[in-house]
Amino acid sequence: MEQKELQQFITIFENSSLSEIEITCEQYSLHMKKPQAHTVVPEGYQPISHHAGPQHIHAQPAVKVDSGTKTITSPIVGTFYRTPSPDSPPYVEVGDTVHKGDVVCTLEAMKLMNQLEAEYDCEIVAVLADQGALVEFGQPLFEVKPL
Amino acid sequence: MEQKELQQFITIFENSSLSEIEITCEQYSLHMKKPQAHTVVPEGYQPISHHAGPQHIHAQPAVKVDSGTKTITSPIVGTFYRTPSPDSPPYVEVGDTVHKGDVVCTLEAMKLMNQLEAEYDCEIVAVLADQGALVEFGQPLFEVKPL
Amino acid sequence: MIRSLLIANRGEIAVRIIRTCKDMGIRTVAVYSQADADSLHTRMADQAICIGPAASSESYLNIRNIITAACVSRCDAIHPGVGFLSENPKFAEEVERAGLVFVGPTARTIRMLGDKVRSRHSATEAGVPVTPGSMEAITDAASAAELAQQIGYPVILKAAAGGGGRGMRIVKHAKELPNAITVASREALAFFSDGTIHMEKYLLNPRHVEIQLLSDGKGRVVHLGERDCSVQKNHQKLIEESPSPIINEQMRQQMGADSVRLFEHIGYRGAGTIEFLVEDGAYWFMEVNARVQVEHPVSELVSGTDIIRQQLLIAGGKGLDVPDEPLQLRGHALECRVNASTTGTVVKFNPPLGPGVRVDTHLFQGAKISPYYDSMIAKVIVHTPHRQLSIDTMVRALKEFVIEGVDTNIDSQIAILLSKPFRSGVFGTDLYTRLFPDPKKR
Amino acid sequence: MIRSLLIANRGEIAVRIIRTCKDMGIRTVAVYSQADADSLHTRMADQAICIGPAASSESYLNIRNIITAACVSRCDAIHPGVGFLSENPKFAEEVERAGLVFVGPTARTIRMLGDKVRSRHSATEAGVPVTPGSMEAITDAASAAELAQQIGYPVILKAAAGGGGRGMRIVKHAKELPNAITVASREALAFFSDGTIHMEKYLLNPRHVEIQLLSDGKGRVVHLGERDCSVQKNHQKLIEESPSPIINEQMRQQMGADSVRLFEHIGYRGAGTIEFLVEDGAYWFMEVNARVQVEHPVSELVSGTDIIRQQLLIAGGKGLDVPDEPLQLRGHALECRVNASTTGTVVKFNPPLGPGVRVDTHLFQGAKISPYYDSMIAKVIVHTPHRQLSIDTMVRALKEFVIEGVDTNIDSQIAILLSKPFRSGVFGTDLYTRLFPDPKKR
Repeated sequence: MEQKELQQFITIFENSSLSEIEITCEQYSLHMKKPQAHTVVPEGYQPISHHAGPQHIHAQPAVKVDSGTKTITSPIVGTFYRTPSPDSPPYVEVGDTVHKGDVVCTLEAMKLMNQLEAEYDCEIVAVLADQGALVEFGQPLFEVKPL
Repeated sequence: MEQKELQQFITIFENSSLSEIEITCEQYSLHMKKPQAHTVVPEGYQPISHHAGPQHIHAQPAVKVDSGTKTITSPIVGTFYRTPSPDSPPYVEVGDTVHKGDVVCTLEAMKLMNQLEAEYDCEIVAVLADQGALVEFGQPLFEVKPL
Repeated sequence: MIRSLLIANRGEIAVRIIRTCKDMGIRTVAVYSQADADSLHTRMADQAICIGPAASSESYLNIRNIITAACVSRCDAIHPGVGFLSENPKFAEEVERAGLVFVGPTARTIRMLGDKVRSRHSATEAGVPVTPGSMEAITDAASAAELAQQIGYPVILKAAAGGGGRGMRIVKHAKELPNAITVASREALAFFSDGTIHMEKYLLNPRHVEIQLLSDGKGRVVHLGERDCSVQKNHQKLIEESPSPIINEQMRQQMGADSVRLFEHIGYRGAGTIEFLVEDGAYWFMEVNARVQVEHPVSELVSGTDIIRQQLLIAGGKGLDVPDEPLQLRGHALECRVNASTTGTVVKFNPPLGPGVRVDTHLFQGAKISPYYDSMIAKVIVHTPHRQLSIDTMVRALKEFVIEGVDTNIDSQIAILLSKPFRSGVFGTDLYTRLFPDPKKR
Repeated sequence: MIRSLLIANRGEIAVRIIRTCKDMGIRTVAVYSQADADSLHTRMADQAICIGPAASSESYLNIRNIITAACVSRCDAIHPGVGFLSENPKFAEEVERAGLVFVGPTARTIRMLGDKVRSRHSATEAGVPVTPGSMEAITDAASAAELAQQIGYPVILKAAAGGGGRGMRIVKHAKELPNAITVASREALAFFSDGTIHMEKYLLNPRHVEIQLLSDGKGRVVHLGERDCSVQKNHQKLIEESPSPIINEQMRQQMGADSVRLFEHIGYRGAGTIEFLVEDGAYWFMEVNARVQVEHPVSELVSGTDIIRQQLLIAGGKGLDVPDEPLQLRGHALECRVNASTTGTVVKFNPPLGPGVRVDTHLFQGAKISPYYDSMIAKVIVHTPHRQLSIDTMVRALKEFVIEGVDTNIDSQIAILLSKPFRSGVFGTDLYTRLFPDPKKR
């Protein structure tokens, strides 16, 4: 890495809103950090330092502010199915328009098949959960664009 | 990495607002960090929160930078006496000029009377310990002005 | 054998259960409400599943979500902890119906013991003394008045399905009785969906003493001695100890034998506690807690037994791991509950350490104390050769304990420990009120 | 009776002694070097006095400053802790000359036991087996060669005044002997100002087992069972446990009785340990540690006894507080030493908590690990019903332990605990070398 290059990188970093940066190339790796603004963040407990962490699947905020889309989240703990039965087509596909009351998926809980209905007219932008996966309370299942 | 290159890198880093930098190349790895101006001092243990704290008498720094005076500190743990015996006048008073080798006080330790001598010519500016008091190792006993 | 356990609880008890699971090589699945996403039990478990919003009724009491979480995460068993669903027979039933092991007694046992009238019947059948009074539900004011006359005022009315002071009324004079019956019954109906009440002799200032038991459910029952839980504030236990300073060896033997006989009689399975009231050298059966209790660590220390481990061994069909000879109890153990009196974030946390001290807690630097759940944030337990030393060691430990960011009851706990009546060992359940009289009531 | 105690030590042992003093209502005075001004023992004590600069030789080994500090701060007694001045007979003498109580044996006892040849004589007089070999100092190469022939190679040469591997030489063949004597003697002279050496049979892979004793100095001696300290790295103990997995009840009884007899014979006062080597079902006296030891907590847990408290009771003339009947040992206790391998500031510190776990440490968030002193920064001790459970509980505790800012040996301790030979209980003092062979020596 050349002097000039480094100076440029630092200037770029200084003018950014980042607090830290790490660059790794075949030739070099670069790690930069800005002094902290003085917040004393109380550090959390991390008791399992020698161990793989727990498999957290945190529920995401229900509204994505940046794109105008919303998410449909799971109201229960269950197993997520896109299809009414193994050999059926999915209730909905990306790009589909669904109306209020249309079933979008099945959530199995204690052998009961709970059909989740759309609460408003919308377009399916993305499917966020995997077929047959465990979904938690509050977990985003679909990204949708309200109509 | 060459000296000149390193010097340049250091100068660049010093002139930047960064607090830390790490560079790794095939030839070398470099990690720089600035002393933190606003160090987030990790807060200490205060186990006796419901209780009077311990009676700490911390040794003071030996040189008072602001006034050009110095301190004579205790080289041992002992009891501080300004006088050679109960009915004698003090070895030294504020304003006295003492010469190298003059006794300035007695420090009693294990029934031995240790006479502390001045290590250089000086004027006594202040007496910092009380008659008969416990003095710790390194505790300031006199503030003096070297002559 | 249990290989994978879902812990249907939160806070210190969930953390405590997870620790024993780690010792036993059992995989753990935590469940949490959205308010507990960053809490210690969700961090320590091998897997953590969100089961609902902050309100307990929709999360930690949500039977369907909890059981589904256990099934989907391939658990063999569910430990209910204390509180929440731990004494809910319907939950125990649903857990077993889903093909999972419920770590606790059978639903039938829980249901029977939850009914105060039926549990008193069982005690009497097993030859365990019960407080003088009604063995039957109160049906009409006239027969109730007759009964009260017989056992002598004051009497206490209690909800058959109740607990925690709800549906309770102390009656000092005959003329107050009819109205008290109406009110207590209505309150019982409101809180427990069951208006059944019964009547007992009211003891003015009894000691609260309980026997810890373990039963393999196949006929083997052992007791781990007694706990004295007489230091209470509004019926909430604050300080517990074992052995009790007012129980002599003869009474201990007798209470222990009575308790073992009752558990044998009802075919109890798992860990459980029989609560007694003690006054003037006599004791009376009060109720059975069909679960592990908050204060179980004091018995663990004097008996050298991990009660959670025994629960899991029993539930896994491995029976008890306690020696055949009568269990030796050693020394004296004392527990202080540390409760938060405000909510907020813990900005500094230094637990007491060193000889004789155990701390069970879900706190850490950065932990959030939310208003949704129980205010207990830590238990400090000490174990020493004798009571006076336990008290002094507890004072040392509590003074070492640093919790900043929320207010706690540590200072008032120290005041109790240092008080003359507590140190003497001679006091009743009114100790707290005597030490901290409510100025408004003066 | 001791009302005010100066602790002539630092680190975890100073903190541990202060805690017991608080439990006993004894005022504490800490001493500290300038490097330790902010350390935990200076913060926890009621008073703290700076006794010198960082170097131990001018602070923690500065007899005059320590005794003066005790006198001026009006202490009754001095506890030397472990290491530093704890086995220095001159210090014990000076403490008593200053009118203070030395918490430990008499200077005469310390001096006698510090001489390996004299202490072996005492053991033989008391009928305690010693390793075959020299009972006398080696005077010339010719008689040494004869003796070596008699006891059989390999033999080991040891400094009479020594310890910690210095002045030691293992001799495998007769031809190496003369040179080894010269070198060992010169090394002994350099390190201990005493060139006296003696010879013993060298055991190839023995176990290191020791008996913990308490004696009131008036004829009453009790033992608290044995500790197995066979897991060592360069003669430094890493893991200790009680009971030992290779000692049966008969051997325990015999070693205990032998140890008690030796302490009675020499009129020992205070807490002390007799170290033995064990191989093929036989044991041999090695030496007496005339002080409390780092690994004392494992004996505290199995015996239910606070050894520091007993030391203070004995030193204060109150005798032992242990029951008259033979002491019951309960369960299994295991200790892991946590050592720092780098220096620096501890930026994050979360000790393990919960059932069965005790932590003795001087660490806290912000503590500085300086290069001047011992690298041990914490001890984790667990107590459970049996060895396998102790190992699993220790693994859980070590995995919970968060120390950031300095490197530690926690990972290698976990590796030892999980290793097959350690779990089997069948291994010798070479375990560490077998698990972590030095690549350079291959």
